[in-house]
Amino acid sequence: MELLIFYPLALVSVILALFVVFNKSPIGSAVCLIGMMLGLAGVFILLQAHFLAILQIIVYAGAIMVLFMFVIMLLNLKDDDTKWKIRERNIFLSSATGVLIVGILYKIIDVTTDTKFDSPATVPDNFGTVEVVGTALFTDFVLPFEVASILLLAAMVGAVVLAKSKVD
Amino acid sequence: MVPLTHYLIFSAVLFSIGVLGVLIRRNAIVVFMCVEIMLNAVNVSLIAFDRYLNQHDGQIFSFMVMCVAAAEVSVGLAIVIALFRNKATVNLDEINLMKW
Amino acid sequence: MYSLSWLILLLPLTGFLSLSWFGKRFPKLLGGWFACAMVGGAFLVTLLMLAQLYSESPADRLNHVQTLYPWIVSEGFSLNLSILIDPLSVFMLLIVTGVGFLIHVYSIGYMHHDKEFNRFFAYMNLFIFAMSVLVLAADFFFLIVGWALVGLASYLLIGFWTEKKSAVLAARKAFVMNVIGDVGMLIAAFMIFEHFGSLNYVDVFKAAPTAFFPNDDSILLITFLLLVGAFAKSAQIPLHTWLPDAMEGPTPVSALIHAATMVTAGVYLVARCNALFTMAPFTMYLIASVGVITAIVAGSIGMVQYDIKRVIAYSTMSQIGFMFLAVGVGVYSVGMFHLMTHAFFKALLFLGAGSVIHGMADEQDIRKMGGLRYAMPITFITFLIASLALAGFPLTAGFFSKEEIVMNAYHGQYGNFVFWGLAVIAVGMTGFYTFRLFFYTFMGKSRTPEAKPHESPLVMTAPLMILAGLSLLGGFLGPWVHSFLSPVFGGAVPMHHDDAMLEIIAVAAAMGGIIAAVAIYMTGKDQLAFAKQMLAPIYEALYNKYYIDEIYDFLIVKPVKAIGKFMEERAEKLGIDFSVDEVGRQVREVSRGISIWQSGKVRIYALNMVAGMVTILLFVIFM
Amino acid sequence: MIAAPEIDLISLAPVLVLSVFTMLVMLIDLFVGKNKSVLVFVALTGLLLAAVSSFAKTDWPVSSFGGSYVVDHMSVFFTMIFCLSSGLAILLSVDYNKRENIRVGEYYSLIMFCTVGMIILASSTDLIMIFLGIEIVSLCLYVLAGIRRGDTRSNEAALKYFLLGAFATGFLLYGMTLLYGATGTTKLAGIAEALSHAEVLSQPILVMGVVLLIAGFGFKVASVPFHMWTPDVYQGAPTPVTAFMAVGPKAAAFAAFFRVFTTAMPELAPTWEVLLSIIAVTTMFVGNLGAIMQTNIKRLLAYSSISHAGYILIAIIAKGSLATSALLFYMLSYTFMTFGAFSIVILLGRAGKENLELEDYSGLGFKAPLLGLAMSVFLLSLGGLPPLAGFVAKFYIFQAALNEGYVILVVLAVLNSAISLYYYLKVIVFMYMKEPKGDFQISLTPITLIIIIIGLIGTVQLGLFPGPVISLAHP
Repeated sequence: MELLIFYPLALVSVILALFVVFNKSPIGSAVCLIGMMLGLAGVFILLQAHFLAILQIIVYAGAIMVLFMFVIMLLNLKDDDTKWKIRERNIFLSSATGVLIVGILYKIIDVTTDTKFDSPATVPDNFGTVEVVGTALFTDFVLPFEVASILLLAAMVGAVVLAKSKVD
Repeated sequence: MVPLTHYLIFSAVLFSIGVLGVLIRRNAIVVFMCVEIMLNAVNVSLIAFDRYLNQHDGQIFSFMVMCVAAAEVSVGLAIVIALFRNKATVNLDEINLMKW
Repeated sequence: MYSLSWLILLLPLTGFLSLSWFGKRFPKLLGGWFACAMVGGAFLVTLLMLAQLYSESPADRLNHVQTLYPWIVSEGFSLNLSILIDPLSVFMLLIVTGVGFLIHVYSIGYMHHDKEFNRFFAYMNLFIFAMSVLVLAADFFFLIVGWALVGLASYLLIGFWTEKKSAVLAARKAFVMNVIGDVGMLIAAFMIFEHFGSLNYVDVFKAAPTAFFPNDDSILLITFLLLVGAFAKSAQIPLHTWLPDAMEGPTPVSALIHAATMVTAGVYLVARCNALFTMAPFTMYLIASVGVITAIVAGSIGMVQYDIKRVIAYSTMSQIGFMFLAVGVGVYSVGMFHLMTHAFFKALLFLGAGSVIHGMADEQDIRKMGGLRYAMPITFITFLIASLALAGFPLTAGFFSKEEIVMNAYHGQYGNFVFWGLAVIAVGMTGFYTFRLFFYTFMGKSRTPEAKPHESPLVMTAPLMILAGLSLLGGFLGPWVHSFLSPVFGGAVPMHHDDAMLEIIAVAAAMGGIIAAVAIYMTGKDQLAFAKQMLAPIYEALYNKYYIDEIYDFLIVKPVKAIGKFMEERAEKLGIDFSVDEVGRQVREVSRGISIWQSGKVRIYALNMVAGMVTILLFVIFM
Repeated sequence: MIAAPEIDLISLAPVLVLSVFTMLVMLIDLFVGKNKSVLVFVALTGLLLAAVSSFAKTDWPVSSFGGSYVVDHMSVFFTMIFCLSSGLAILLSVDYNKRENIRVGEYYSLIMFCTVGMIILASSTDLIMIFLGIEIVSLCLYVLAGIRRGDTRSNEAALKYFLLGAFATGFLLYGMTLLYGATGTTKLAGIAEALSHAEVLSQPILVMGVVLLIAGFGFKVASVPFHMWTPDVYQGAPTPVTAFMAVGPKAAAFAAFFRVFTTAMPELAPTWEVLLSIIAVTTMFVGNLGAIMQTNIKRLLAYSSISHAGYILIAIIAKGSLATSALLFYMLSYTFMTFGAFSIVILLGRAGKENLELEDYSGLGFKAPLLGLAMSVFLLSLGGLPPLAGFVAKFYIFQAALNEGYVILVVLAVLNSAISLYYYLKVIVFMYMKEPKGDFQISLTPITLIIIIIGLIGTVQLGLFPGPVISLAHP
């Protein structure tokens, strides 16, 4: 039953991810990326990580991707500037890349199929709820949580320094 | 039930697509989106591991990953804007003032 | 008293630092005399050490290690800032500071016109300091430090005239060659540390006889690597090509570094590590063979050179070959004895050559000289003394030391007939090229009448006279040298072998070389008048001289020239020179490749990261 | 009822002090007028207090926050190095910022944020914390590299660093994830414990994880083949930032690298030892050979820093307590000599003309003998010539490796030291053997002089009398 939900979701996510890579316009890529993130949110729900699924939609698909869109619009990137094609002179490099990617994929699959986790543990009902995750966040992981605030502050300062208009 | 392996393969495939995108795209912003795909792929693994280990560490980790991703996006796009102001391009192949 | 020994290092270092720092503000001559005073002071302190050593019984003279403070201390290993006073180091220091002092004084006259006078003396003091570090080191680490420092000083001094392109190239070549040697020494030091757990001479040499079997693999490797350093520094085949080129430097530098002191460091190293080399008889044979081959090859090349300094440079290589032959056959103190006498007469030769060059307004081609005996009488006489000593004329310094070497090449511990025979041939060659040079330069008529040669000032000739005295009389110090150094070499005093036959043959070879030179170069067409005047009776009576000229030409000159040319072309151009240049070129190619790899494109960088990671991954999986 | 979390604020003292002062810098920046020099004092005070407060706990090692944060001799020593390097970087920037018109308030606070990140990085024993620490450091560096907004090179450096950095973060994160999945915990001690069971060790995803971690950390410490950003970014970033980048963040990355590999994965050592050995050797060779043909001093120093990463990797391979102290000593001496060299690079530059080509150094030894001498000392120390700090540092690392039996690795490293002398000497040759080109206008300000003197004292002192510092660095 879960397989029936997982496979379509996974397939859609992968296809959308490929569209991100192969789309000619940045806006198109961004839209596909949002779609992929929504797909992943579905996968998270399947894994009973409800809180993370919500965050995925709010933070990722919402805030982060809006920022992307905003910047693309701001810079007014046209298609012609962003068209990608296989570079004429570096076909060798590109094909080498392809081979490497296929190789790495093959190896990853080869390597990961042999693990001890064949079936999931039985988890309590409240697994992945806001309450449980929040409790963990504020007890065992309170230090990372606080440190993350420094990270965000630093990022904020940095972004302002770089992006504010030239007049001081 | 879905075996863990499937989630891991799914995550590996997404990760590889992200890597591929970074390698072949020339638009800095799209390259950056591909990095986001990679981070998302990692999140899938983290949460899948969590589910199968019956723990919450991985979810906290992926929470932090989202937080980092948000911070990175703000800084990264600021850098792109700063560059665009001076050079009016986001094409990575044209950004090679410094080499050799 | 021994604690004063630090002054030997400190004085030249002070000279170097203050001259390089305030050099511009020093009045010209003051800087030079200041540098001389520093070296002279070091010489006096060394004499003090000598006196102190003499106040003890011979057995107690060893292993006076002066520790300033422990430098690096960590688990299982410590490195102290310490120096070693023993007969060998004091003996070397006497030569380094003594001859060094004379050459410093000489340089005041020689470099008088140079506008970077003080920089020159700063480097000279740096060299004396470096050489003292090398000699005084109490462990292999500081030995290598000194080893590298003398290389640096030599680099700076060869390339002293930076505007001269050939000098800069020569300096670079010398540096590269010396680095090869340094790396060999370093690896040897690692191996020594691995085997003995220490780098101290005292510990290592004490443990050496029991740590290895003779001709053990590891002792062979250690001694061989040490030899790479020794050969590179002492310009032995195949690491010799830098020395002739090094003659691009100022002549006092050639006298000090490339004749008297630095180039003999290899001999000192073998003597110092005699405890290790004794355990490796095979290496001893190698040393003796390389030494004698170098003596022959360098001698033969020296016979056809026309640059006054290059002739002496090849002669130096040849004489160091003799020293290696001596230490190689196991008579270390004989090698050190020859090192000393060689320092005297070779420094004298170079300084004399410098005086000639000075007097001839920087002319170095001996074909353009001639007849200088009237213009430069003091130089003439001292040069003659040096030539006699170098050629091994009886009762001069070179005669005693070389005779002992030739005898020991046959009678010594590892000696045999082949070494002896080759050594005798080399002795003959020495006589020949020495007097060829001498006659070209001083005899006959001037070949460039427009030149106005003049005698050098006293500040230059005084050191010449002192060195001439030493070259004449230094040979009588032999017994003292042997007994003084014997504690370092396990108490052995080389026996005097009474083998009149061998002795006569050796002397005959030397004289034969001299006579051959006389016969060829005193009869040259341009020296006709002089030849007639000197040898007229014999000539008139016996030979038609034109006829004989041709016979000589066919029998001796042509083969000799051919051999010399062949050696020069094959052994030098195609040998190590080629490989050093090639390595340098390849390194630059690789470097350029790495730069181009850095294409400036982000995607290529990312691709490299992924490719690298996949490579690692595949490596791990298939390992 | 939720159990109260275990909070040990005293362990965190340096982080807290520094965070507070960082915010103070930002606040004061708003209220002072044109003259911003008070900010320097506030920032330096903060760094000093942070360094002092790292001794708040003395009964090392203290583990807190459920084993995710530790105060031990390594973290304290590294905190010292970080505070020192950030302090030097701030001092170094004072004149530079004036010259290049960089807004100082944000600049100083970013350097201090970065320092906070570095301290966290060096003190954390939890993968999540290490990840956050690396991200704080990286984000600040991205911004600092691009802080000369009007300069295209600076922008380009920032963008290159950022894109590749984010890419590498992906790998690092994936590696951590796999490690977590295989062992079921993010705490280093827990991972080590889990790995001591044989059945975990046989899992292939563990190998994947190790490789990805090597890639991620390898990027941060600039080891081959993940080094390619280094020359470009070092060249494009403002010079004080370059100096800072080459020292502090690199030391922090090495601290985390060292901790993760030696405390969490000693069981996997046979695997990663081989990998790191190969990487270390190629890093040294690429760094040193690449530097030979460089004509830009910043690129030359960048390649030199790559090769130094290779030497330091040997300390990780050697493991053990001697290796720890060797690593600490190396980073400290590296701080002195790198800042010294960069301070002179900055000194030679002027507004609008940075004078970064080697040609610009011609005749420096005559025009300004003291500067020439100082530069020579720093370069020779970087090249590892005795009796300077660089030599003793290399010596310790090599000895640590020798003790563990890595003879070939050490021999190759020594060979590389010999190669490296070539290009360091090349600069010195330019300074002393070429005729001066153009005019020098060196305006030696007191602040730069202080940095040069600090660098000189450190380089010479650590070289001649390493004893006291070594015993400090020794656990």
